[in-house]
Amino acid sequence: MVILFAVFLLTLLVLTAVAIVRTENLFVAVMLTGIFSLLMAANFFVLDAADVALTEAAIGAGITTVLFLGALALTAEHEKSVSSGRWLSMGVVIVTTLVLIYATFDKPRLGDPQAPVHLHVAPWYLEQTPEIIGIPNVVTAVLGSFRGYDTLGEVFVVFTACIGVLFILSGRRGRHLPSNGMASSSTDQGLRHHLIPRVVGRLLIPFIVLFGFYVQFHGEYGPGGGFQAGAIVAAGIILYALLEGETQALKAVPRPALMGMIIGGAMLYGAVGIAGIALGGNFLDYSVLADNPVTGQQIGILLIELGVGIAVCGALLSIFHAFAAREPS
Amino acid sequence: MYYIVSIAILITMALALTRALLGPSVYDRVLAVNMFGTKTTLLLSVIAFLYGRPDFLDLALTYALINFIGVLAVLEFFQSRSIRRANNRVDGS
Amino acid sequence: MELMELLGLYNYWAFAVVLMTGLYAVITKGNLIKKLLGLSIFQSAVFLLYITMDKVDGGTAPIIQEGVPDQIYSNPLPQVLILTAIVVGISTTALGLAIVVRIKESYGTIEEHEIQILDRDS
Amino acid sequence: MDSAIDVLSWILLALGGGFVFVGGLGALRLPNFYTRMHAASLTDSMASILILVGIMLQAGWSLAAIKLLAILAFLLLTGPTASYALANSALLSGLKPGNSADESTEN
Repeated sequence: MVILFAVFLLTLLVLTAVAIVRTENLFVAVMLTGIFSLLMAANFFVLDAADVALTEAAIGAGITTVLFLGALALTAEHEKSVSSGRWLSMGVVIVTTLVLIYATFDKPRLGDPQAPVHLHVAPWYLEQTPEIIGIPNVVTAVLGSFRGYDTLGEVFVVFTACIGVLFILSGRRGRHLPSNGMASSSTDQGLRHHLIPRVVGRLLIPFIVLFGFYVQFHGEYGPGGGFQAGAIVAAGIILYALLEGETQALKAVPRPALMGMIIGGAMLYGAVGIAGIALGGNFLDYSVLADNPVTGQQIGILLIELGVGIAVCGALLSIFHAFAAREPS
Repeated sequence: MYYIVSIAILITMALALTRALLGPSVYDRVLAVNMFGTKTTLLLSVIAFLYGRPDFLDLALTYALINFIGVLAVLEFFQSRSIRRANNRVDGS
Repeated sequence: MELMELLGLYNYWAFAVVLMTGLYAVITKGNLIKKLLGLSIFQSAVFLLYITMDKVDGGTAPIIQEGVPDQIYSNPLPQVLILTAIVVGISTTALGLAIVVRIKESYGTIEEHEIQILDRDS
Repeated sequence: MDSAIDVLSWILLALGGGFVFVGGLGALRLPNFYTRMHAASLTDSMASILILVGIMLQAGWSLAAIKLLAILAFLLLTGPTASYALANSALLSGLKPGNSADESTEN
């Protein structure tokens, strides 16, 4: 029965994707991307991936929309339709789709327990996690401990992307633009004149941040972890910036603090790895962090999840501020 | 019973998506996105119970908390756009 | 049973169509933001493929429940890969958007053919 | 006693499903933007109350019930706020409320 739900949701997903590509109004496309993300999260949840669904929810519900709208405000809202070589590419795309669909007939069907993916390391992870690490959430265990190198790499990709955005956008804006001090003061007031969103939003911000901390520290026992928590806390602070204006949000969390968060989070992760070497183990081997290897693993995962959370929160907020601080040409 | 509720929610999601695709104004689409968000929250809560894993309600809670940031961003977008247009008119005259 | 076999492949078909829809946007659309939207659709399709592979019949999310000894759990590995990829995806999309904003400031347009004309003229 | 609670929760869930569906129908079929928003936002709140209370009765006293209560509280706060924000931005950019069918175009 639930598989039929999944089929229905996937059909809606395909329709939404086609609509995003077809529409010429970019604002509409961004709104449809919101629906696309909701459908993806629901699909992930139906397919038993609660952690992934939580990540998609935390990122897709607020931050993606805010970033794309920020970019639209700085560029243009409509695309000009040019159709050069449209039929050729349509043909190529359709042929490739058919080839891909033909190839799926050799794939194991959805949920087949004998599929090759389920026979290699996955059973080992599921069996050994309670013994080696002793936490219920296997996804967090694999993310933090078994594949810690991988996650370290991903954190540094986020770090690098954030530095890239800051390099590109935080310089002085283009020379041919008149600097208009009045415009900046009148546009950067957020939604201060809208009483209802302001009251409700300010009421919700503490809950959002609190929920972020819950997701951060409950990640060993339920769906959650550093990536989701960082995104949720960042969403809460972005909400504050929307309500009170961007400068006000920078007073609450100033730029140096954001820089400190990005660097500190990534460094914390690396430092835990080096502490493993210093105590006589391998890089990112947490077993040596405490007398009992299981406790050591748990401490290690807690610390690196904290590092991930801080770094992701700082990176997403810096990216948001980089877009929000720029004046449209 | 959970199935019946889920089916009602799924059909309504399809209706909301139709509204989002038809338009005609951009606000209709924002409305559809907002509706879709509430429906997803409800669907996730129902499916969490359907699966017998109520600890997954965290997901619905996330959407309940941060889904309206998108709509506020839209309000902010339109507001600053209208202010900018007013400024441009003043500058141009 | 035949129908169930086919339904079991539906996820992969949806993946193929969504993937190619994203690719179509990337190769035909001249607007740079539209290209980035296409790219993120493409990316989401890949996420969908990975998450499809993690499902096991009768399984549940890989968070071990106490007191349920014979519970089957879905595969945690694809979930780990995609979980990090989603956050990396939004960061790289933001990087792309930043470049688009700078292009708009330097060229005054984000349409590919207009940029090419401007480049040729200069 | 248990069966009475069961029956009550099924009734609430069924009503909630009905409200969800009616709201979707209204959002699709009504003639202009403000009427559509009216249909969608009112039924959203009502259906959330009915469905979540229905599930809550099934969950009994547990952490899940408290989480459901939190979800309900946040939905009831954010839903009307989002509707307000949306109506406000529609009004700001000059979409006039009226009783005629939709005459507005993409802007």
